[in-house]
Amino acid sequence: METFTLYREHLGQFLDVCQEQFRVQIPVSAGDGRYRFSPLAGHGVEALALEYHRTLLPPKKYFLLPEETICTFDQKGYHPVEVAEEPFLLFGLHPCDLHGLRIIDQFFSTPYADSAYQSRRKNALIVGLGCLPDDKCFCATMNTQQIMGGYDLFFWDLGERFYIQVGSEAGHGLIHKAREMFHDVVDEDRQDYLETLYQRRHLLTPKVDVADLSQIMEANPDCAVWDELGAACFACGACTMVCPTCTCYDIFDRVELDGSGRRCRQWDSCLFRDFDRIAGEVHFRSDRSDRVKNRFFHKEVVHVKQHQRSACVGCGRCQEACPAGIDVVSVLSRVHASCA
Amino acid sequence: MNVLLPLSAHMVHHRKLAQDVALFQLQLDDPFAIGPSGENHRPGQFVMLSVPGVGEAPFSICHAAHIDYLELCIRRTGSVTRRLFELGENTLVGLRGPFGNGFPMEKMVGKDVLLIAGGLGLAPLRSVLQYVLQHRESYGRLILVYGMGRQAEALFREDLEYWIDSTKLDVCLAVEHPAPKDLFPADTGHVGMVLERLELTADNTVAAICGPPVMYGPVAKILRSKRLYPENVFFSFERRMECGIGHCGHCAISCRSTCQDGPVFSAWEARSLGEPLEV
Amino acid sequence: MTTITINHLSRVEGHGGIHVTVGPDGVERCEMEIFEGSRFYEALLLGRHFEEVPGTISRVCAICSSGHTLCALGAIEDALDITVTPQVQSFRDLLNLGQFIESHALHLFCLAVPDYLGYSGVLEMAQYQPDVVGKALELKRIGNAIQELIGGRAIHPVNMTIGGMGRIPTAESLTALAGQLAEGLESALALERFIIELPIPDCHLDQAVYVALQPDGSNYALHGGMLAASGHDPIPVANFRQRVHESVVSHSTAKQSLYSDKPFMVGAVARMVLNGERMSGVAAQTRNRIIPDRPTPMHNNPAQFVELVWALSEGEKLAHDLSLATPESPVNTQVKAKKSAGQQALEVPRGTLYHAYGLNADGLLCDADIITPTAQNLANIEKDFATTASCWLHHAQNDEARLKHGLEMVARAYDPCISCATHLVDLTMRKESS
Amino acid sequence: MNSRTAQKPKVGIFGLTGCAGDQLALLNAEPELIALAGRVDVVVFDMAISRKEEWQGMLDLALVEGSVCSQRDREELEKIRKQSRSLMAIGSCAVWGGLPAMTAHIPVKQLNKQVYDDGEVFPKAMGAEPLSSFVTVDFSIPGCPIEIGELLEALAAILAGGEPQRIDFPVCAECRMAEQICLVQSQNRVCCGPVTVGGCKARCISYGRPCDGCRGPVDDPCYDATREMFFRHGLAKADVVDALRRFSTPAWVERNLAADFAGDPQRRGHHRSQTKESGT
Ligand SMILES: Cc1cc2nc3c(=O)[nH]c(=O)nc-3n(C[C@H](O)[C@H](O)[C@H](O)COP(=O)(O)OP(=O)(O)OC[C@H]3O[C@@H](n4cnc5c(N)ncnc54)[C@H](O)[C@@H]3O)c2cc1C
Ligand code: SF4
Ligand code: SF4
Ligand code: SF4
Repeated sequence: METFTLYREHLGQFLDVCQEQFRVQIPVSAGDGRYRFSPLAGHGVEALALEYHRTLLPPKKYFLLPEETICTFDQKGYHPVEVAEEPFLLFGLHPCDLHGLRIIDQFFSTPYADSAYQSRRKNALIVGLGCLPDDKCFCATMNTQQIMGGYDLFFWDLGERFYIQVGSEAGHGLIHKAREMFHDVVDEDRQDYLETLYQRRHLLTPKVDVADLSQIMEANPDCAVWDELGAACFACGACTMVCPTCTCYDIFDRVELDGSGRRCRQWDSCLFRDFDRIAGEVHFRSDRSDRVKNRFFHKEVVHVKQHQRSACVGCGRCQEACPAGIDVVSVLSRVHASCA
Repeated sequence: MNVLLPLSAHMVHHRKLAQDVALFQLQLDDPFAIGPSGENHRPGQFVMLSVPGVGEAPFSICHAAHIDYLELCIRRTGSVTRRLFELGENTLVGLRGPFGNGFPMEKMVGKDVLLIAGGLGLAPLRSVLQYVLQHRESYGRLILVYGMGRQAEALFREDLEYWIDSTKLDVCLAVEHPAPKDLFPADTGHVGMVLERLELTADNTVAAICGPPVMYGPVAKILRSKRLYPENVFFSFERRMECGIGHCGHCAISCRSTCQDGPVFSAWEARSLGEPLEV
Repeated sequence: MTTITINHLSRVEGHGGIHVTVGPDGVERCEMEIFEGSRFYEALLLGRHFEEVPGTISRVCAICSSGHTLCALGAIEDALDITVTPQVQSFRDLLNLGQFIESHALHLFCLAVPDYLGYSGVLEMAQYQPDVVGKALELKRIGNAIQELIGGRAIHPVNMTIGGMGRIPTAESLTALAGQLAEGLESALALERFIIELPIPDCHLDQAVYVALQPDGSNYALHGGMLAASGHDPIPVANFRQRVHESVVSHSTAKQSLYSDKPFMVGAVARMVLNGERMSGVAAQTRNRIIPDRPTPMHNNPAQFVELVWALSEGEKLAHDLSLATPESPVNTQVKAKKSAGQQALEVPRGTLYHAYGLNADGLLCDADIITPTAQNLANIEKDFATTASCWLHHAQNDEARLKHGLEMVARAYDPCISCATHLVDLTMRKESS
Repeated sequence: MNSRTAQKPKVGIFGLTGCAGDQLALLNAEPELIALAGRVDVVVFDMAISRKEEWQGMLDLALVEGSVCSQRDREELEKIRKQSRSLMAIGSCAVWGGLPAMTAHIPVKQLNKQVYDDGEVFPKAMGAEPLSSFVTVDFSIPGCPIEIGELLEALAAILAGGEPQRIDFPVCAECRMAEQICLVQSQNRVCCGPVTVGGCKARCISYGRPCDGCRGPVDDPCYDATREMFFRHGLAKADVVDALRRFSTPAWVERNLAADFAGDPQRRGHHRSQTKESGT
């Protein structure tokens, strides 16, 4: 793999170079220890929060917009909308988010490609960033602490310099736009990189045992945990909004007074009451506990059946977002404990 | 191509079939468009039909591929369907599809075909029936069991008359509330009672079922008692659908999307998805 | 005896009607009947935490929602000895100006003027006077834009909190607002001719006892520590209760107030009479051209126009200054509850608004007293109804339509909250044998 | 409402007891109002048009604002219902009873005494009730005041022959979508977001203050879990109950449930289309 180093003081310059070609998005502080991806243009390099652990919303917000227009309609028929072809660069995705992106990349390419998602995705350059966990991260539990590929560049913070892995031709091109800022990797850089990995590895230990989890869940669908969760959860959908791999959406028409309008889609959640409603007010999961359970089953059983991996990437967002304080790790461990 | 973009189509004709049920004939504006044209679908597939400003909903194509327009048999229940009934001929609608797997016509080749319809469930099964009639020599016996509350609710009356008279298939009607002026010979009761008395060759019969969900459990039970193989019994399922391409999440049953992997599932599959069917 | 009843005032705030009873000796009774269902706002505040008060009380009235919010905030801050920073105060002043612009533009052009000119409403007027209506709506939009930007919502603002405010608007948005206000001022000035030519009817009304807050400084302003009244010495606002008495009348869910036992009037014309001299610049010029020497309540509408001009120019200055100021962090000091009482008086579009609250040691409301401008005006409105009705009696052509029209005009002039539309309908006459 | 008929659909806009905020919100949206006037015939608009004579005949749609606070309101409402094919409740007062319904647990007599000191009041007051307590409501647009965009979209949808978009998610969902920081978590504030129906894009939270619940309860409110959550954050029960009682737990919830939050309420106030006859 092609590797380089970049001195910290050149990062801003490098991002400026990137800005010439791309709308650069960086993690910035939102106050109160929270972060969000925002345009570099509106903030300046000083705002770049390299120390962030997780953003309020995952990078999916750039690809599957919270609300977007699918097509327009009028008396003449339905008309496509152009997705803005503005290239952009997402700087600073942690491995868990890169995993998340991979999962939804795949999801939105089968069985049909989602054209809006794909064209935004095609226009994006992704720069990863190495990280250290906080108390809510559980990537080591979900096995997403490491990522090989799925990025154009990946930055490891070695203190006064970054160790940079190039993951694609586009990433290579980016480096060569400002080649003079980058240095070839020497032995010492490699040593420091490995040292960083070593240190990080010791902070990243699995939080709970999830061995056989899918099998346990499937074998024990009536686990008492689901009823307890059904009582604690208010089905506000916060967890699904912030989840990097939740992709459900709702389609509806927004009409103007002249009868023309837009067909829109908006993030939806399997926790909402009308999610599965069909004509005649029939629901398939009318109990809140069924809905919560469905969410966990989808991540931990269904997705594993389909793709041999859990759809949870351990980013800790849902736990952070949940006003009711429901914490995935403890849910998983309690479910797991039913087979102890 | 954007699969979520409906193709413009026009309503050619619609006519009442029963109280709150009508047959709609639709035609794509662009005859060369790749979309639901009336010819390019498998029996049991459905389309997403849009009414501008109101929304979109899934409907089964109710005929086999043979005509140059699309026929949908629709019951008025909610917003989209209510509006459809108000629309005049030649109004603009949108169409996407066809979607879904449809009934496995290949699996039925050489076998007896048993169609069990409850109420509106006749719509998708009519496409299977027409398909079998079109390829009559490839299939064994063809039996239609059609249940309804009252004969006044019977759909596709001309078809029924023709089918009843025809020697190409057997038709058994089950009517829960008979009335003196009823036109068709029928059993009194629900489809289960008709099924009970049918002589079926257990290892050579394929069943296709569509109707209200309450019908599925009892029918599955009877078919099991008749020793049909669960992998030869096919149910068409109904779930909320919005995208039709397995993305929006609404129709998921366990790890399958009803819109893409279904709506037709064998009794075995359905049960493995957690549907409470006894097979 | 004849009773003339106007059953239903098709109006903005609540439902009201008018009863006039004429006996052999002349006009016997004139009542402004308010049959708005009672919502018991004062009572439903009791026992609630002080933080809930502004958001609750704003729901008394949509058009005055910013005024109620500001007044409630002030009264509670008074009780808790909180002084907001000058920057926050400036934002609040701007919010109030936004409300003045919106409310005056709405009442003047959409609700009052169509009747002067014989249109059924603003929609009809728009067909004949598109230019005037267009400009008026532009002004109204500016008023709303201010309330949206500063208050977070045009109706029932959310951005003002006890001790501070939630989000400080960006400098760009304030600069843009100042620009809008400057344009609005141009449009308003272009409407001056139209206002001057309005046929203000002569209803033979007297000058009222006018009451308004006296600004602390030398400029025209909407708050002040003293209460001025024509023919009386100013008193500190805190002594207000010694002069103004409220009473419950059986024909109305609104209370009526008297100033030193006399009906009185608050609102734009009262401010103009008592404080108009303090205006400067374009507003002063407009005032000189429009307001007569001895304005009667009928001149409330032109006075609103002067205030509209004033608020636009004042707002522009304020928005401009705020756009240059360094934004303070949106202050919301940790507010400590204590047993206390506080009050606030504020000039809002229809007159002086009073809020007074008592809090217990837990910060729960144990006392609430709210006096709205319309309630203060009611007695005077009825007095003017009586004048109008007697004049009508002595007039040669005393048909009911005429009286109805006269009474409507009077009610409309006051811009009462219960009848922002003041289109009086449905005249029924009952002959009762006495 | 059938937009195909040659005549423009007739619409009436009425106000019962309330602050008129919803009519004002409509009046504030002039360009849209003018567009609306091109599509429908606004026969009655209490706030903006004089009612020259008592209006007769059928309306296609009546928009009614405010709650029912007096016998007079009730009669007026019943009259409106009789004369309109569809009825839409606009604003939280009309949909849920709104803030005035907050006192529903206090006897009217006591309120009368507090405010009017036993003075005789006209007309006889009664506790505030939503429209659906007395008549069938076809569509509901909550909000205090309504989000004007939501109303216009609903009207456009009805004109197009459809139904207003049905919102089944709480304010929290929109709060997350807008990347706000949760005030319960960060500031220990009582926030009604979890039980309040979304549609305002978490307006108040975006101004740094908790949701007051002005849009009324979500379809499936989870009062128990919400209360538990606040208790875990160390907030007093009374504060929580008070906050929830303002808009999110309107009068009928308390009455139906007897005690505070004994369970989840049944859904009322959202009488939807199934109440309409379905004949051709
Ligand atoms: C595969 C399939 C085939 C169907 N075939 C037919 C048919 O041939 N004839 C027929 O009359 N009906 C059929 N239905 C049912 C039909 O889709 C619903 O009656 C229809 O969606 C009701 O829409 P509405 O807007 O009138 O109802 P509303 O209650 O207003 O529903 C609003 C929206 O919810 C969704 N929705 C509601 N009910 C259903 C449902 N049952 N299934 C999926 N989505 C739903 C739709 O997006 C709909 O637009 C079929 C359903 C499925 C899943
Ligand atoms: S819902 Fe709110 S805005 Fe509407 S009338 Fe009631 S208090 Fe006013
Ligand atoms: S509780 Fe309030 S602040 Fe927290 S997420 Fe919900 S709406 Fe937002
Ligand atoms: S956040 Fe809550 S109180 Fe604020 S507007 Fe939305 S629903 Fe109303």
